[in-house]
Amino acid sequence: MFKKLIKKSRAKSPWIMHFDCGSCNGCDIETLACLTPLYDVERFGIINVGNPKHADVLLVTGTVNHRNKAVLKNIYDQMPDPKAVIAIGACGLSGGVFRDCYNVVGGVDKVIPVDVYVPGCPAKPEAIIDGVVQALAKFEQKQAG
Amino acid sequence: MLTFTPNILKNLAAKPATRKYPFVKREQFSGVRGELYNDIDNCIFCGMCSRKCPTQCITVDKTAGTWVCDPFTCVFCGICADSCPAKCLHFHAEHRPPSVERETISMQGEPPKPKVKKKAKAAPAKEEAGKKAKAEPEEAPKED
Amino acid sequence: MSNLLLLLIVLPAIAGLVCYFVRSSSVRTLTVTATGAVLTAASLALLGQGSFVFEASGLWESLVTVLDFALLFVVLYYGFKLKNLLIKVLTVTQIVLLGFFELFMLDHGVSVPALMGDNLALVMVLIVSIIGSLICIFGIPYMKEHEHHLNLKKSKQPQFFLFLVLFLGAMNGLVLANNILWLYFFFEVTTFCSFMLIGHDGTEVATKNATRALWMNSVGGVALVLGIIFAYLQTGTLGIVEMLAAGPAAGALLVAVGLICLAGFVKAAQLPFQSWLLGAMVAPTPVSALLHSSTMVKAGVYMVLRFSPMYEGTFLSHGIALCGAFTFLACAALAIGQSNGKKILAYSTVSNLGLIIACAGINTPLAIIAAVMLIIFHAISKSLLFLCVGTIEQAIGSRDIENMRGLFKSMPRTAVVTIIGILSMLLPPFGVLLCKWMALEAAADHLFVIVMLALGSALTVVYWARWAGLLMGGRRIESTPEKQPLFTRGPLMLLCAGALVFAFATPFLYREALVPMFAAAHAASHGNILDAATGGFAIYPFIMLIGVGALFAMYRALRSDVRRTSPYLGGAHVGDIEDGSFLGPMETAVPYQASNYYLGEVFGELRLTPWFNIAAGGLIILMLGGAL
Amino acid sequence: MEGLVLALLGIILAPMAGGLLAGTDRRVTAWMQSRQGPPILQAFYDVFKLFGKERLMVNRWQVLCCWIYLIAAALSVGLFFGKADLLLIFFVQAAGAVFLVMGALSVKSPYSQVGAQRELVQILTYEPLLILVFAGIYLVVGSFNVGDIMAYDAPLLRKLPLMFIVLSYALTIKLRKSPFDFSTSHHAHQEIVKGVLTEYSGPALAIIEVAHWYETILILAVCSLFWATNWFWMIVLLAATYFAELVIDNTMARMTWRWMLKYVWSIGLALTFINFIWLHAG
Amino acid sequence: MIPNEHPVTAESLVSEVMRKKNEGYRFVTMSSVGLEDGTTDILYHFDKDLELAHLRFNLPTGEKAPSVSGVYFAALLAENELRDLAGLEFEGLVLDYNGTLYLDPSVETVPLVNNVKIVDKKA
Amino acid sequence: MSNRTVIPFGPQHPVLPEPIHLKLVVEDEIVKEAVPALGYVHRGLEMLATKRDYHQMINVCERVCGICSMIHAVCYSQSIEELMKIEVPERAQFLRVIWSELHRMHSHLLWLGLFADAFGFEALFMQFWKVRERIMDINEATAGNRVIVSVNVIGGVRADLSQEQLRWILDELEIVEKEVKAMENTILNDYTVKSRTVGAGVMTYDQAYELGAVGPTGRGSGLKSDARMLGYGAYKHLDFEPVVHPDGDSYARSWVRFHEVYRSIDLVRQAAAALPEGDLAAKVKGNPEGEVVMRVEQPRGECLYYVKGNGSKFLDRVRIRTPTFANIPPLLTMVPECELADVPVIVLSIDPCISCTER
Ligand code: SF4
Ligand code: SF4
Ligand code: SF4
Ligand code: SF4
Ligand code: SF4
Ligand code: SF4
Ligand code: SF4
Ligand code: SF4
Repeated sequence: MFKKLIKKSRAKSPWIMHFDCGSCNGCDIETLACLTPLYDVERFGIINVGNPKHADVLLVTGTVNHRNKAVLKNIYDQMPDPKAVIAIGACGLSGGVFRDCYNVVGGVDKVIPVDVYVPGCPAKPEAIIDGVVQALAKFEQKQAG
Repeated sequence: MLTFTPNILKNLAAKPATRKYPFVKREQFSGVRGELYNDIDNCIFCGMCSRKCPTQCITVDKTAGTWVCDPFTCVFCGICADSCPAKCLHFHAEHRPPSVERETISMQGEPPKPKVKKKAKAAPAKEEAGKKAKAEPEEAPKED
Repeated sequence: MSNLLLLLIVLPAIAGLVCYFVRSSSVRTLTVTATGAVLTAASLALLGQGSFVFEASGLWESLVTVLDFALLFVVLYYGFKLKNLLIKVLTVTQIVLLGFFELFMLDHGVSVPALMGDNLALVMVLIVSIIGSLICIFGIPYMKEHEHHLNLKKSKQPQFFLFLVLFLGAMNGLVLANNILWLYFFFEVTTFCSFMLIGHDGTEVATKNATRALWMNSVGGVALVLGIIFAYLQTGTLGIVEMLAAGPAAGALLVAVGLICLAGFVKAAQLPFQSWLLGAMVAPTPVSALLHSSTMVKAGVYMVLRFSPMYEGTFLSHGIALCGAFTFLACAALAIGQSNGKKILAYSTVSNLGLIIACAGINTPLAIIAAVMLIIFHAISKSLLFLCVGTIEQAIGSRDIENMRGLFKSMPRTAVVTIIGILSMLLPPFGVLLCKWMALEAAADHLFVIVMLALGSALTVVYWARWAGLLMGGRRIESTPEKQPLFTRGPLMLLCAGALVFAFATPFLYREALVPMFAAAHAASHGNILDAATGGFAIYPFIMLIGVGALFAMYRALRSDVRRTSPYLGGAHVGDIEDGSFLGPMETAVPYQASNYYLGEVFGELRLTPWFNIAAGGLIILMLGGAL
Repeated sequence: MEGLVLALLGIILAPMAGGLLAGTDRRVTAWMQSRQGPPILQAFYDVFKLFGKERLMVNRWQVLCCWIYLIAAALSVGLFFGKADLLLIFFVQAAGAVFLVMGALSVKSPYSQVGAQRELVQILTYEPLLILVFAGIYLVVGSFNVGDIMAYDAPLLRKLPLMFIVLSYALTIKLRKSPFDFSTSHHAHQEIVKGVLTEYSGPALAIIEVAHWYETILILAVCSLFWATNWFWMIVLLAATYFAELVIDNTMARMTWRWMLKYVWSIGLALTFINFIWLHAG
Repeated sequence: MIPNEHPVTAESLVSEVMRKKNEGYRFVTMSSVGLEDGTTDILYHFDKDLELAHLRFNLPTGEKAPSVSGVYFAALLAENELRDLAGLEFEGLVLDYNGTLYLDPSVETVPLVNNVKIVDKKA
Repeated sequence: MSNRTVIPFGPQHPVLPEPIHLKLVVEDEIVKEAVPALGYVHRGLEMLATKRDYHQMINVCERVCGICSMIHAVCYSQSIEELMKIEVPERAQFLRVIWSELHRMHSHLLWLGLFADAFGFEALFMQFWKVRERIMDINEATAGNRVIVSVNVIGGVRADLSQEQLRWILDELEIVEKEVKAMENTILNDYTVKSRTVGAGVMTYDQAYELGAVGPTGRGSGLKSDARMLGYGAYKHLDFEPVVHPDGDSYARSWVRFHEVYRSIDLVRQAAAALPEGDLAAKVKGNPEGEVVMRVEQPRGECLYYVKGNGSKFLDRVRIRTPTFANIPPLLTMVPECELADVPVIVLSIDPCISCTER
């Protein structure tokens, strides 16, 4: 019973944390916009938390550069299981327009495992919402498997 | 103090401004650069898009007749579509849906005429691999 | 009976002399330990016998008078030696007044019982004998270590233990005295002992602070002599019991009582006399522990409490309540600004004594019981805490609480004992808090008193909670168990156990011992109010659930399926997960550093003390003036 | 016996009420911000989810402290419903609050440390106010006992209107609402991250959340004493009070604790004195 | 060549910058551009009432430039940036990040200069 | 034992939308020392000038920052246009102004929201962002993307505004103006807001000038400097007066930005009224050669591009001095001796944009 409740709750209360890994702000503000009245992801029980220890879903925007890759790893490690990672925007997916730059690692999945990729430059709030929904579906899969 | 009260009371009385996405999808504005796709039937494999693309995420193989784009690198700037001489690149207004693994858009088309028709290999096309289309020889790209 | 009294009062003096003259350390250890055991046994036996009144022979009476003058002259000698005018003047005043009183006023024909033991006195004897002895025993290894640090050529321990043990006897005498002149004598002995002990280390600060303690307590002495003379003139008796029998006082007698209370204030280091007790911190820790918990300051509150029936319902009573409450509040505020562990303890002591005195001033049966219980619980917890700080200081070389961060890691046992000690000062189900509860209930009718108590108790929470909190943390390192001598660990453990056991015994103590004792003695008709107000602790088993809950919480905490992680440092943490260091500017690792807020701009000692002293002085003048 | 039953009932029902209230709070707040907001049961989803997460801790003291916080909070609610003594209830509650602080202090994290210090300042601010409110109630009713207070035959609000305002300061602080959400806030965007809660996660965080519900209920229960003569008006009073809290939360910036200490103490004490003198005069 | 620019030398640089300051110019920023011959041009941009003025300083390879952060505090960020991106060193920088302003040790070559290895950053 | 606490403020920190790190040393929450560590957003995109041709570079420059991307593109295009002596059609210049001012508006509204968030006023944050969505809709409907609009090309613009679109924009701006007006009393006069912003992070006129503060940060200290006064693009045809406030504290800076929203609405109206007919873009032939310094006014202040071309389609050097880069030294002097709680307020008061600072 309790297990079922927890499972149900998990899908209804994904707390997100956003980390900017060197983005141009485009994807960040679209992520932030998801919280605001027009998109209001709190409808899905999503809360934007500021601290990896409270987060279920990590939203990463930006190219991942050499200085912040360690930070990204640290943050990921401080999240309690079960957790999911969503990479947002061309930068987070591959480095985007900056992928040839010397300081760009290029893609979140080079540092931590990524569950959902949300393309766009920037990804639209709707796309980000879709991404979170997919991440939740993945939670369920992980539990089943 | 409390100067914001009228605003919140007004909000309380009015309907929330929230758009009910994804349950209700509002109509997109026309001209929005959502998902990029290629009318592969019309593509002449000139490679202009791949040269102009600021992220260099398009690969065009003229001989094999493939057009491959990395949607995870594309920044949806629309330069390719603007510069495409065949005007076969378009954007859906809907954004490209997120995915759970890496993807590429690879499309198999009819390579331009001058070359001898090759057996097109069945590329692992995610997007529907285009039906073989006839490309006009006159529209073959001019090289600098 | 008389043998027991002899044991309690005279034996310590003899034991002290043995320590002084036989310079062997093993004899000293034996003497101190044995004296402690005997005192404990004797005090328990005395308790078993219940209340009594004891007439001493005339010989004793004369002996006390002679010793009294002798002591005053010794003090005068020190006044000259220290070239301190205040001490000289105050002592001469006492000699003159007392001489005049003995020669011209006192009717030597009428004799009063010299000693008596009622419930209050017996409780005090228990505290002095048991807790005092434990502290003395703790002192044995402590002083060895202490002198080791100082590299003394010739041990000064014989002298140290002379006064330490003598102190216990004097305290027992003080609380058992019925003849008020005897009380005065023992009062002076404690003054003198504390002077010697504070100055023990002989450093410049020690001498200075000892001198301050001496002159301030001499002020108390003068007030006491005056009080005695006035009281005698009004009542015609020297017996405390006889005076109390006369019931609530008025007019000049009230002034006399006020003066005696003033003497108590000085002893109890109430504002504005707190500085001597703070200065006493320079002495070795056992001395501080003794002064703060079971002796000296408790003598002060004892006197105020002792005379409480005489000022019941008078303006003086309100004044005393206000003074006490003000000290409670002010010292709690001062403690906030401190990071020196011993100073925090000192301010907390003064603050709690203020609470006791406020209770005495509120002067309802409930308040009086609260006061007595506070004396007991405070003595246990405070002595424990002093011993803890002493132990920690000897181990880490600092008494600054900031240096005790994560102490659990290196000294797990001491840290836990300290935490328990601190919690016993502020949380339910421990006794100190219950007394505070009773005090607040009793004070609810007094607007200013309750406001000050409310603010003060919140301040108290702040300085205790942060100290306890910072001791925690760190992983327990199994490979280096803490080693301590038996005589260090023994008293710590016993006192800690005492704090825990007494917490659980509170309702029993309240219902079975104190209510009948004081409610009856005070005003029997008030008994039912007591039960109504505190629910007679009927609810107590329920709060005890906190204790049970704590056990459960401990069980949860020890369950092992926890993944450890480093603290959150903005993702910049580097190195070991225990370290708490992060990668700062210029690729350098920045070590963890944190600190409590001491709010120097509000709670700074130098800033606040003058104002508090002025206010407290004003209150005392109001209190005495109101009595007129 | 009846007391015991009521107490148990309180302990069981309070978190349910607290969770529902938290959900409603979030919903109404969202409406005030022109958002749709989460489902009413959201608070429960959150807590259940947290219970299902991995235990990730810096040290074991935290676990100890959060459990004691919960137990103390639950007990204080139980004591209230069991009609015990107000001051005692308050002390038990304070014990929990102290453990919350100590848990935060036990971790080598500057955020948690700063949060703990701020929490202490908050305790320092509201504790005396609460004691004074209780003293005010005592002056009117002549008892600290909840049962006696409920039995009093006129609404206390009439005699202690200013003390109700004083209580509402304590309520705002306890609810961690603007302008007093310093030590930890319901929103992530705070300079000290989550303050005292920074280092808690998963089940431990759930425990703290439930304890917070208990505390909310406790202090609302104290509010309800101000109109205990009539169920209807009691509920109206509570609803109005809570709504006022929401309005305040949504129309004020977060202030600083220095400001709070100055402002709340001076206003609180002034109101107390006026109300007490008025009581004496009246 | 940009309008309103003046060449300066290593000796005159600081005093020229000082003069700009005394004339009431606001410091805008510095730019650098590598030249064919391997030397680097450093441009100092100033502004007064929306008029730009520039100083051009040619820094030979391997030499240190004098820092102007003592004159204009704001120059410290620009100089540290050039230290990172173009590998230029400045003498007397008020707060010297020594090549760690932007770059992590894992970036091994000077970004705007081809094939030049970054040497021990922390030294 | 010192009673100091060292706080690693960032790189990941909820108050910072972007990763930077400040080592804060505080004593009783008074900041005694603040040392920044940068490089968490540095990508090194200036170097792409040697790997992408000068047309493609425009899309890179747009992504220096996703907030005022339009204006970066304008500045870059103007640099190239100046090097290559390209005459940009009037209509294109006016359209650039319209989109630029729309960007300024959404940037300021975004900032006002974040600023409200910095002092814990969540409802106000929500309200500003709700209004902002109207501007985002305008962007999306007219330029095809919400944030990075990509309408600039060398020589002009790629997209046009039809008459109905213009009318719709003006109608929307009407609403925006009304809704923003409804918040004026709160952000500028509310007691709690003012007690957090007034006197926080004071910078005098002289300091501002000496440290080279730009944009609203400088104008909040009474510095009457705004690159739009240069009259680049179509600004020379428009009636424009910069918004200035003399106080130099966080309040003054928010006052300036708040009023600039009105000013931008006004500019869009003027531009829409004066929008001439004509081509969208001039033809571009050849490659840029030579050096140029170009300045434009971004929401955060003056932005400067230094571009050097060598006659090939790749550029020798593109150097971008963004406004926040200029505003960081002022910030470093504002933070010490403030309260910890004021750190977010003060940091945000310069409207920092780290992605542009570090590029
Ligand atoms: S994907 Fe585009 S919008 Fe997002 S951060 Fe990268 S460049 Fe900016
Ligand atoms: S025809 Fe268009 S899509 Fe096909 S290669 Fe040429 S530019 Fe690309
Ligand atoms: S996506 Fe393909 S075409 Fe584009 S850069 Fe990568 S390999 Fe080249
Ligand atoms: S939209 Fe832009 S980035 Fe995407 S493929 Fe076309 S040119 Fe390349
Ligand atoms: S180029 Fe023109 S005709 Fe060819 S597919 Fe595209 S739109 Fe159709
Ligand atoms: S003419 Fe040459 S350079 Fe121009 S687009 Fe065609 S192939 Fe490219
Ligand atoms: S965490 Fe709270 S304050 Fe921050 S953006 Fe979200 S809702 Fe607003
Ligand atoms: S200052 Fe920031 S917001 Fe403005 S253009 Fe630069 S990067 Fe963008």
